[in-house]
Amino acid sequence: MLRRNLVIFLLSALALFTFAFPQEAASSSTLPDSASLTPEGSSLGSFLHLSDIPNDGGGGIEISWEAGDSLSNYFITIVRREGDKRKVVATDILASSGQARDVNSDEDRTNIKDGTEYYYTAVLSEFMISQEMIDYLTCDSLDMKVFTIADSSQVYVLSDESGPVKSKASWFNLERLTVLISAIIITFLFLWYFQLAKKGKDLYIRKINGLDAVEEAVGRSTEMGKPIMYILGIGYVTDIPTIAGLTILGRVAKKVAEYETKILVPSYDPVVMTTAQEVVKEAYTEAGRPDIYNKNDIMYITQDQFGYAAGVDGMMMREKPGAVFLQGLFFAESLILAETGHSIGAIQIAGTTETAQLPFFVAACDYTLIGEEMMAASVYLQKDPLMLGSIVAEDGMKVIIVVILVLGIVLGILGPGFHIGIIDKLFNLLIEIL
Amino acid sequence: MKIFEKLAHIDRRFIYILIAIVVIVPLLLKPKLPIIPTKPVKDIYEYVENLPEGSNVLISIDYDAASMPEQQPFLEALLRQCFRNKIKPVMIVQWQLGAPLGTQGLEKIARECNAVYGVDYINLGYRPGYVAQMVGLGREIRDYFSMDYRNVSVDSFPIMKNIHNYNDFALLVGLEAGSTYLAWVEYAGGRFKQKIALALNAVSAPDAYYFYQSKQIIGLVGGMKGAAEYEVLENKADLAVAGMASQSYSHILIILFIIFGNIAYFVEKNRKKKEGGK
Amino acid sequence: MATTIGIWIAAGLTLFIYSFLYKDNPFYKFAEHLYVGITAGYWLIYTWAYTIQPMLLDPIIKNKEFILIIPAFFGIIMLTRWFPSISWLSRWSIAFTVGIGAGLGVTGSIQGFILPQMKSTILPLTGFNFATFNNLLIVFGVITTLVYFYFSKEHRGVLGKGAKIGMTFIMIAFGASFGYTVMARISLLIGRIYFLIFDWLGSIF
Amino acid sequence: MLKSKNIPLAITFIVGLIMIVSFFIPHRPFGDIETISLKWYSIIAGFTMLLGVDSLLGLHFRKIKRREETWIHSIVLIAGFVLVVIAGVWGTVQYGSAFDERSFFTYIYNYFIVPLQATMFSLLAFFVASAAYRAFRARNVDAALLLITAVIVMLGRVPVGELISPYLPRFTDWIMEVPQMAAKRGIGLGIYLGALGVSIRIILGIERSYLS
Repeated sequence: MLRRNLVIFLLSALALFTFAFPQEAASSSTLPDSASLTPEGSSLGSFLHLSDIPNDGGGGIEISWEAGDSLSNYFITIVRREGDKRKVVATDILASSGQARDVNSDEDRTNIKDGTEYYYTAVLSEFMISQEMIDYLTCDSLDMKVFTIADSSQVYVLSDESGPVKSKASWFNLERLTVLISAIIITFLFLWYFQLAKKGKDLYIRKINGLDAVEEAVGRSTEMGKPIMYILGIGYVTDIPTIAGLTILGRVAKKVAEYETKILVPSYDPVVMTTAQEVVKEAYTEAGRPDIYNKNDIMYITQDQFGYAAGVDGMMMREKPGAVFLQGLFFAESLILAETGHSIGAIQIAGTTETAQLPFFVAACDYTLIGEEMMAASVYLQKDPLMLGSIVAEDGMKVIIVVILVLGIVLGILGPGFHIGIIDKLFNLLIEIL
Repeated sequence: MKIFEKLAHIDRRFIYILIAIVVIVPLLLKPKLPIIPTKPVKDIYEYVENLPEGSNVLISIDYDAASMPEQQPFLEALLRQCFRNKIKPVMIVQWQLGAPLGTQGLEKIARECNAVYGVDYINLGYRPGYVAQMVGLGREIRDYFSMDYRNVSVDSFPIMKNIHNYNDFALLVGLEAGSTYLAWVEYAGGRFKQKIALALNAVSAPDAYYFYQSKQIIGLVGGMKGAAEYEVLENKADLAVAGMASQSYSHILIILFIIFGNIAYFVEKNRKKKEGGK
Repeated sequence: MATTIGIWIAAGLTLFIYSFLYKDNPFYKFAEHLYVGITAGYWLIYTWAYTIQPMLLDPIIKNKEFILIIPAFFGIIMLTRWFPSISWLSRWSIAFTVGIGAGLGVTGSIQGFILPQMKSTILPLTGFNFATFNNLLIVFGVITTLVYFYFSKEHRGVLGKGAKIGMTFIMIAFGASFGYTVMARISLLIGRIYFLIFDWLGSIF
Repeated sequence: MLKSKNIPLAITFIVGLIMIVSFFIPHRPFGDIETISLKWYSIIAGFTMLLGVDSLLGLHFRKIKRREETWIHSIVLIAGFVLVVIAGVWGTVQYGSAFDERSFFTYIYNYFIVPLQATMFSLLAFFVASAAYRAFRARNVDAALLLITAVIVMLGRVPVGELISPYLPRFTDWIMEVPQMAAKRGIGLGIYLGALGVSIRIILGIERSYLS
């Protein structure tokens, strides 16, 4: 079994490493510091750096610039030119933020049309740009070649026009390549194990140690001549933990039939009750004791969370079961049930996927099936190929994850740890790929 | 060994009364617990304290009734501080279910500090939009908030005259019960360099701690304990400070229950073992 | 005036619910059923105000987005469950929603959780300091927890020890979640009792 | 033919596949399929809400008709439902939105739903207290470890913790940031792998329980 997982792992590791990403070298012209920036002084040059936003649905231009720290609290207003039409696309952006995006928003879908050429100019100002200045920037008489424009309050410095730039939509989002590869590997793993399970090849699932606690609990309870109580929680038939709870009920009922004692199943939902009655009846016939199956032992209490807890509590105090099973979907009411079960001295075996309730079950019950363990227990009992295949496939994925993490440790120690150049690069590559 | 036997089976209701007493008494007596403000909370307090008069603070309500005891006290303490320093809170809401709570807190403290609506503070209420709205606030707040929470145009209020985008807000304070703060930090902080302070429920506060270490947020208030620290800084002890006493004593009571219950359990087990078990 | 009545109603309902602590009684049942009824009505209005109207009716009426007929169609045939003879039609819309959910489930769990969590568990281990110790412990914890949930092989030998250590990590995580849940619920209790004492009784005396 | 299960299974397969494919293609029609499908999902969920409300009201009407033991409370439930719906409609008519501050609908939210919800949640504080005394036992090493960590975290998060020792809160922070983080991640990976498995089985039509 482990050998096959290793083969699968090598295949996936190979696929992951062949896709190294070329680093985009961003050339940039640094801005002269403010001292030399006098009205007649040197111009900003083609200050803005333009590119189409990659991996997007089009209609997006990335505008970035390098602002020297002396200019970090200046403001930048960006003017776009399309043919002879000019438009102010962004005002008063902090120079230190280093980038802005001119994109289509939900309201205005035609701001940027793919494939058309745009030219951008930056207007640098010490204070917020005035409204007249904004109007002036877009009027036709303005000649954009001039370096500085002054208005009543301050001097604005214009950069050269940079461009042209076109926006385009990309057909494949490169950033999500790793997700694609992982999805392919995982789906392949699932299908592989489904076929095996369907062909009847018995895939091995270890015995969940909670299950032999079931044997012991039912045995001890019958010695004391006490009934067994099985509580399915407040889930519905469509909830996965309730389905798993019903499977485990089948096993417990079969054991109870063999020991010829009584099993009580108080239910929260009528549909779950009828299903439970079917499961118990079938288990009793399987154990060869259909005669002692009593339909009324599986009864409906109420469909209200704490009302159900109070009802089951009362029954526990009256019937004093020797063993209590809490298997299914539980919320805050689980505490009342587990507490009363403990106070009457019953052996309690709990199981749920609700991570919020698990700590309380672990503290209050003798044995707890934690999340996935409950699923595995129901699969161990019922050997349904559908579930068997998926549990083993998930195990396969866990092997892949663990191996990649171990690889991370090795690279982590050698790369950053001992500063071995190439391993360091490999280490960062691994992080970037994920 | 009889008493362990009897005590192990005392009635559940007696314990309910005990926990109720341990919560009620400190609320009434308001004992002076030494609440020492920690650095992440002090950073927010000092930042707001040194803001120039008339600067605006954007407060986002991202919690609902279930986390009211942990968030409302901090909201009220922060608003008191703002009004005292003539700082103008602007309230917006990302979680609709929190809108009534935000409004309640704002109106209560505004009345207390007799602040004038539309001049000293304003409540813009809830608008859908989430991330798109956060980015939109970088350009013009009126794209998303053209009306206040009573559908009155914002331009009819003097406070909104020079408020356009993040540049006009000295600080963004997010009161968070869920993970909306991740979007605030990524968009408002990352893209528009907006200074951010966060108040989170006790459960999720540890997850946001590394934002504070990496300086992406200026400070972090965690649960009712953080709120109590802020009330101590604002030296107006209220729900959170009183609550912290009850919280401390309830925790101690539950811890004693666990310890005592286990002592009885182990004594019982040894007794059974000594008798060789029936 | 309305707020004082409101405070009395809220205080009454709070005491009705807490009466369950004494024993299950008609007062508790009254408050509980009222709660179920009111929240059902609240979410119906909420769904209308924030889903049906803004996403379906307004777009169709105002800006003629007739493509929304498709979800409306699937929504309406969902209601065929009321008529047993044609209730099989509702399976189509269940299939449609489950299809969307499953599609999002596949990409969402990989991109939203599995890859980022793996990425943040690959940590630099530089020098013998506290940070490296922590990083190593985190990666070791994640690995042993996964080993605990490994079902394809018997937990014996190295795998057995790994699972045992994994169990320790799980127990620490459960202990922390136990502590936080207790803290959050006690905060809520304090909030309720603060309301009863100061807002309610406070308004009388 | 129309009644057979193949059509729903085909719908699930096609819709699931489109969702997955459009995740990788940002270009025009595919790029915003995800946002559109989320909107459609909530529209259909809105209609499903009617089914839920109907089954709830139907259950309680039957209880009243058959004079079952708690039939009076069923009347209270239905009355509460009708009251809120009328308030919602009236609020929408009067203020343009039921959720407006001044509407009776918001009044019901503030003075009925908030107290009821907060009180229901706070009940757990009582149950935990009594379970702590009567049921939480360190019966094995694991349970002991759990209880000890719980005690440390509970002390570390309240001012009393700092009184005991200034290192306690820092130790609690360490527990939260290292061991607890690692285990939460491991458990989370397990759960999401399971969810991934369910999603794949549903799309491929292997898992059919939702159609029963």
